[in-house]
Amino acid sequence: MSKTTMTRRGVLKTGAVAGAGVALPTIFTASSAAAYTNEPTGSTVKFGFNVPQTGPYADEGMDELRAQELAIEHINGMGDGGALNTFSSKALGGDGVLGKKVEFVTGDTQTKSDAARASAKSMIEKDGVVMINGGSSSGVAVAVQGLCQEAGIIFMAGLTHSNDTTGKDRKANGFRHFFNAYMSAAALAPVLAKEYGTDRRAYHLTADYTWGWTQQESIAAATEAMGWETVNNVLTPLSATDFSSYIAPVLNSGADVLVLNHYGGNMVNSLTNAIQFGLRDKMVNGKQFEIVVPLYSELMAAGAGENIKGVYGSMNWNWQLQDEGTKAFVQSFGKKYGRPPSNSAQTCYAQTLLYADAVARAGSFNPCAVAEALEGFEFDGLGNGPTLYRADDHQCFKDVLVMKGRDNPTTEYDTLEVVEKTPVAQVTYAPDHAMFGGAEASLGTCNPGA
Amino acid sequence: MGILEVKDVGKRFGGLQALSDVNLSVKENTVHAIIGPNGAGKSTLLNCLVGKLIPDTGSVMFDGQSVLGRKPYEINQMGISRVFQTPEIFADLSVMENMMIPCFAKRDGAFRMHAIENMHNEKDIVEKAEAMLEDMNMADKKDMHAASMSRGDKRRLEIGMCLAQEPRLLLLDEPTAGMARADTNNTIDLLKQIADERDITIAIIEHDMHVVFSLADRITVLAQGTPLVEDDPQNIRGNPKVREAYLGETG
Amino acid sequence: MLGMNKKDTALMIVVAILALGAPILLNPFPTESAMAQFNAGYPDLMQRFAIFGIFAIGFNILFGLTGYLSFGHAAFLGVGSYSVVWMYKLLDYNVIWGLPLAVVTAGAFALLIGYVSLRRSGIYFSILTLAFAQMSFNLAYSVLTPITNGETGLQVYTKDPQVLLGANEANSPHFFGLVMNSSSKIAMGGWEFTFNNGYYFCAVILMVMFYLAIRIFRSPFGMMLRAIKSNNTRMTYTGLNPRPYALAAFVISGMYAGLAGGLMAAMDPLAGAERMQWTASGEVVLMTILGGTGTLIGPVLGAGFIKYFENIFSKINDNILHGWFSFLPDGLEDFVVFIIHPFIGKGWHLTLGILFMLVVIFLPGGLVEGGQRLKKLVTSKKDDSNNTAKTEPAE
Amino acid sequence: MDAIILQILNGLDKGSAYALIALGLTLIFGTLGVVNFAHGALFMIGAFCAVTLSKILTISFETIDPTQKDFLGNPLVVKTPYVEAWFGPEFGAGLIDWAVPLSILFSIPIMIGIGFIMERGLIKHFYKREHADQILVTFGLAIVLQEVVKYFFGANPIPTGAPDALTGAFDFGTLLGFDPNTVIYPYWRLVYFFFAAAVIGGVFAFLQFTTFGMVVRAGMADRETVGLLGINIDRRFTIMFGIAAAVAGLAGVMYAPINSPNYHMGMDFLVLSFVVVVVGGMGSLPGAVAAGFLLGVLESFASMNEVKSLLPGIDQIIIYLVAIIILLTRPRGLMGRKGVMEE
Repeated sequence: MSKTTMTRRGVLKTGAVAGAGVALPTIFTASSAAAYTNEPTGSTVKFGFNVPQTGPYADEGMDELRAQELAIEHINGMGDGGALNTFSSKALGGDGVLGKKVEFVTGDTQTKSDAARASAKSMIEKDGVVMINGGSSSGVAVAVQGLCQEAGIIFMAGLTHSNDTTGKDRKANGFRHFFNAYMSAAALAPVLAKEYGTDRRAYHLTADYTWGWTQQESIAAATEAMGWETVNNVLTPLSATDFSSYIAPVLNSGADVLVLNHYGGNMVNSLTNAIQFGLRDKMVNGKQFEIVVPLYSELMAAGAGENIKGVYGSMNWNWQLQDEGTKAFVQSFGKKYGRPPSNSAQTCYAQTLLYADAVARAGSFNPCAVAEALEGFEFDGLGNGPTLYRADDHQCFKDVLVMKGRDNPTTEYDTLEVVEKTPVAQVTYAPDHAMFGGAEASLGTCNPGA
Repeated sequence: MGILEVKDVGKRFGGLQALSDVNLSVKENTVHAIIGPNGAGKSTLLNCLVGKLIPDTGSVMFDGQSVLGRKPYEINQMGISRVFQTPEIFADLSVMENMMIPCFAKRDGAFRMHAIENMHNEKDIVEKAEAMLEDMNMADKKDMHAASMSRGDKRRLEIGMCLAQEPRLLLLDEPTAGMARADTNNTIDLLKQIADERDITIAIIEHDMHVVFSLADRITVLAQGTPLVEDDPQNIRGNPKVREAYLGETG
Repeated sequence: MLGMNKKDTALMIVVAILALGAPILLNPFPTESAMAQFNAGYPDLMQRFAIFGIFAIGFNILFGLTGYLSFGHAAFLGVGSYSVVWMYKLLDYNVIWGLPLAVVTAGAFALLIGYVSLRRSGIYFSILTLAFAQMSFNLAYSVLTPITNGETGLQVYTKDPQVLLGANEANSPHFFGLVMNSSSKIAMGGWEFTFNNGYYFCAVILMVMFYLAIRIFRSPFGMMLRAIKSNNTRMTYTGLNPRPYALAAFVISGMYAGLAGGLMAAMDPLAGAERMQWTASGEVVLMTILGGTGTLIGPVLGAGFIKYFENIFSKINDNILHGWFSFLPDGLEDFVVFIIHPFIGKGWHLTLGILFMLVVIFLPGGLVEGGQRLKKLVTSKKDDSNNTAKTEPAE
Repeated sequence: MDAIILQILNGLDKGSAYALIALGLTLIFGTLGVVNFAHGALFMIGAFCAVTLSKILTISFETIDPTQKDFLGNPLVVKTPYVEAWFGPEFGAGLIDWAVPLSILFSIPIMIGIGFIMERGLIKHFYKREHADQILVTFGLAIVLQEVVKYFFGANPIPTGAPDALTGAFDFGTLLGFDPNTVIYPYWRLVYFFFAAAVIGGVFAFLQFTTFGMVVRAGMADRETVGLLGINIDRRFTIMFGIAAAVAGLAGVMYAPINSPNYHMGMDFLVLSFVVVVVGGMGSLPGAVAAGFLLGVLESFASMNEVKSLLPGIDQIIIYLVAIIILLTRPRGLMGRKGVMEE
């Protein structure tokens, strides 16, 4: 009989009482108490891939899932090994992790915190996973990260861009490879200043929820530092589909740049609407009117179609990069699925490899040992150049890409082009930065569960 | 002074003067019939008595109190019960439940939160409802689904439900409309019995002269929204004005 | 027993057995078998069965009895969750503070919304409730973020006051030391059963709430509510005021929803705004209709049905399918997987939609009618002339 | 002033989408008495008719261009649409460009067909069932329809542009004597507005001036009596359902360039369209149209910065707030008739 108590301080006594109440004096295979949640005992270990499979982000979730499956293949030594060949750490030998073959289970977050937690809980309680990876929104990431902290397993975040994930909501058991709103802003602002000048007046449309606010706060601060003026910031409902009534007043506001702090369907629609109103054809204050979308993704670019031509934004990674890690990953992914991976796929792929590698280096699946191995880990060869997993907030620091909608794409996949690789130094900030919860923010202590 | 006093009541719908200068006095413990051709305003008058409509002018007093401005359920609680043209019963409930509801309404008033009381503990209600079903000759149909009864039975149930509230005034709106002759006669007998045995006043709106003359102690003839004449049945029969306005038409 | 007739007592006993035995009953397949995918006996899902069961039972008291179709009950669910998490933040993790508060605040909200909405009936009432709930959701997600923590969901931070928090107290929800997320696992042969404190907490509350619902259904009050649905005119002309009856039913069902929302936060200390969205309100409507409107057990079955598909079917992926059909020849295996593929994993919505249609087309009385038909098949020899099962608000 | 004119234009534009959807929904409500939760899905299918046609028009043959490389380093596969090869690059490209307006023709028979199948195959069996059952079955159908679309087209929005000639914006302000660039409005949205007005006008004219329409209107007023007259109302109802589906579909087709269609856009509009119908008054066609425009305009005004700064978040709730106020002051919505859907 084994006891699992999800909290460290959890009162073991009551668990024991409840256990004794139902314990039958019959045959149960007694296993010794596990050292941590879901300690793998057999010849396999399970990872949980929790991605949106229904709802508006379903396609993004599918792409994440493709990358995760590929990562499992590579870890288990099948396929061409992908970026494992270029990865700076050589702890993984292509024979699984610590001699155990890796299996995975999948679940549907529905891009809702509740559903994501339900799915994650089922993975932890029913399937016995040691790590959960995936997701495509910050609300979900924060919710699942909190759950993993309580349950005592590791959360390797997927696509989550809000400052809060490794800011005020950072957790000892949670790790983020993806970049964040602050980094987007820090990378974009200098490029924008160079392209559009320092004398610009910006009008912000911001999705009215946590991610939107942190994105707006970050980009406003960064552009103002370059000399731009923020004319107005208008919050738009998440449920909005038609942005015409928010875009119509922009032209008369005296602004000459429109910043769309939107993601997913919101961004596709707001950008489409802005182009419909002919904003980019106008001259205001003697300057060409411009539009900026701080956070880009391949799927959004596909959804917005031709409207993204010439529009600047930022990305965590893009398949068009020419480093060895990227090439290896894109080749491997492209051969298997016939399409280049998206940046959310890449972050999930990298996260899965990073976790497995950390386990191998730590020599244990114990989340606290894994966390220790990840903290302060410096690596290269996964596509983002030299990267640091900072110990203070579990955020990866690496180069950030500034992207622009390509004028003449040759295929459906190269609608965006890499304008600049902003060096990591430029996007680094202090762990107690005010936008990241300030001095109050703390990881807490690592929780191994049982 | 009658139990129901209607004074100078008028009601207008847009351009149509449905009622004007209606005066009516229903004496206690009598059967008072209101007759008149179609469109004479009988139903409008009835609706003014039960609170469904509010007259533009005049007053309606029941037992010395005005009913105007009160909600239908309040007027009912004052002691006026209404039987509808097409039986209004709780079709989805059993016959017994149909009968218990008015018993509760009589005992507990318009609202009571008896959410976890047990039905079995409501002995007085059960007994009363059973007795009432017995009176209506429906004891054997107690557990039937009300919707599955014949129209005649539904009518009897509805009358029984009204009586279970022990009203002082029972209003009947063409209670035999659409009934076969046999059912009509049964209903007449039942109403006679009620009028004889109970301490109750009955006001009946009716089209069928057979019913009216079998039951009524007093008749008011309504024509074009205003009372033409009020008299005893035998005098009404001979009244030329009535013949002209109403009976003449039907022969 | 306990003021219930024989039939209800039997039903209550069945529910109690199902609720208490769920960890075993819902785990019929050995852990290592391929069918283990269909096991639902893990704490989170069982908790959800119980919680949404409570939600649907309460909803049914309004909809099943009075016929008023509310499209905004999720708002009360959300209010309940927020109440409980706020109590965690302000006092401590003992659910004893939050749960009563959840019931009370949800009741207060229901009183307010119900008082206004019940001025109208039919679809007008439905849209009024929908409008209130959508307003609550939209505001909770955005403007009210200081209270609700918006997108992220309300949760406990270390800097929260938690004034009652003792030194040795658990740092997760508990009931006087009974920690909700702690479980005992018992392995028996190839099976492993998880007995979770939180689940049993929910199960006991479910049983109490189910019992309460039986009493309400069978009470004079319950009869009045059915009378409203059956014939509002007769109700009024029998001297009864339908408004306070309907309002009382609305508030009671709102309190059930608040309790369910509170329990959600008691099992998992996070309250997300999404649980107030119209889709969540729609879900409980679907649960009730699917299970059998106006029946006692129906809503619980409907809740279980929908949550089962959401949690079990969404987790089946192609890998698992290939595992199941690996005994088939390669080409055939791929073909079978290809055929099933659209209905599982990301396609679980499709399966659910099809099942909604099948149930409502072939079983007009919902799952309960399915059960009755089965029963009838088994005992078909008996005379069934007085069978009025559909209209009788029995089991 | 210019801001107000702009928001009125926006409101009319949004309102025309609301009105079109609500019109179809009301037709179904009013004539058949069916609560159709799948109506949003019909709107979505309409939009995907446009997507499908532009996909069909861009069906391409592939040629390999060895001078260019694709992302794997293999020779690039260049796709040329067949229509460009058959009709010449110019005319072919023109066809592709005008895919959305062309799909109006393409969508009407499809939508009417879908409407017929839905009504004959499913809905007609639910006329006598409770509203709750109707909700469940049509909701199930809506899920199935959108999942089928998702299976073929994916979850991501699919950009479906307006013809080049109709992109860009029209400078309204200069006509009214404002400075240039103060009141500009996209051509396609103007097209949408006039298109919607034409469809609404068409439906009204059809109901007003044809015997068919007269019978249907009589049926909406009093179904039983019309049935008693021995008129085969069922067949007419089937046709009405087809028309309602076509109206929803057309609303969707023309909406495709405004916002890239995705598989769940129907659900986004579903709740809103119910609110519109109810605010307009159940069973009232003019009510549905009026409520559509009213809510559209109010929503636009609520999103003005001046209004938002006074009442933060008002644009999030305005529709619902207005619905509540209207329903409480006018028991049956703007123009509802007594007794429709009140039980």
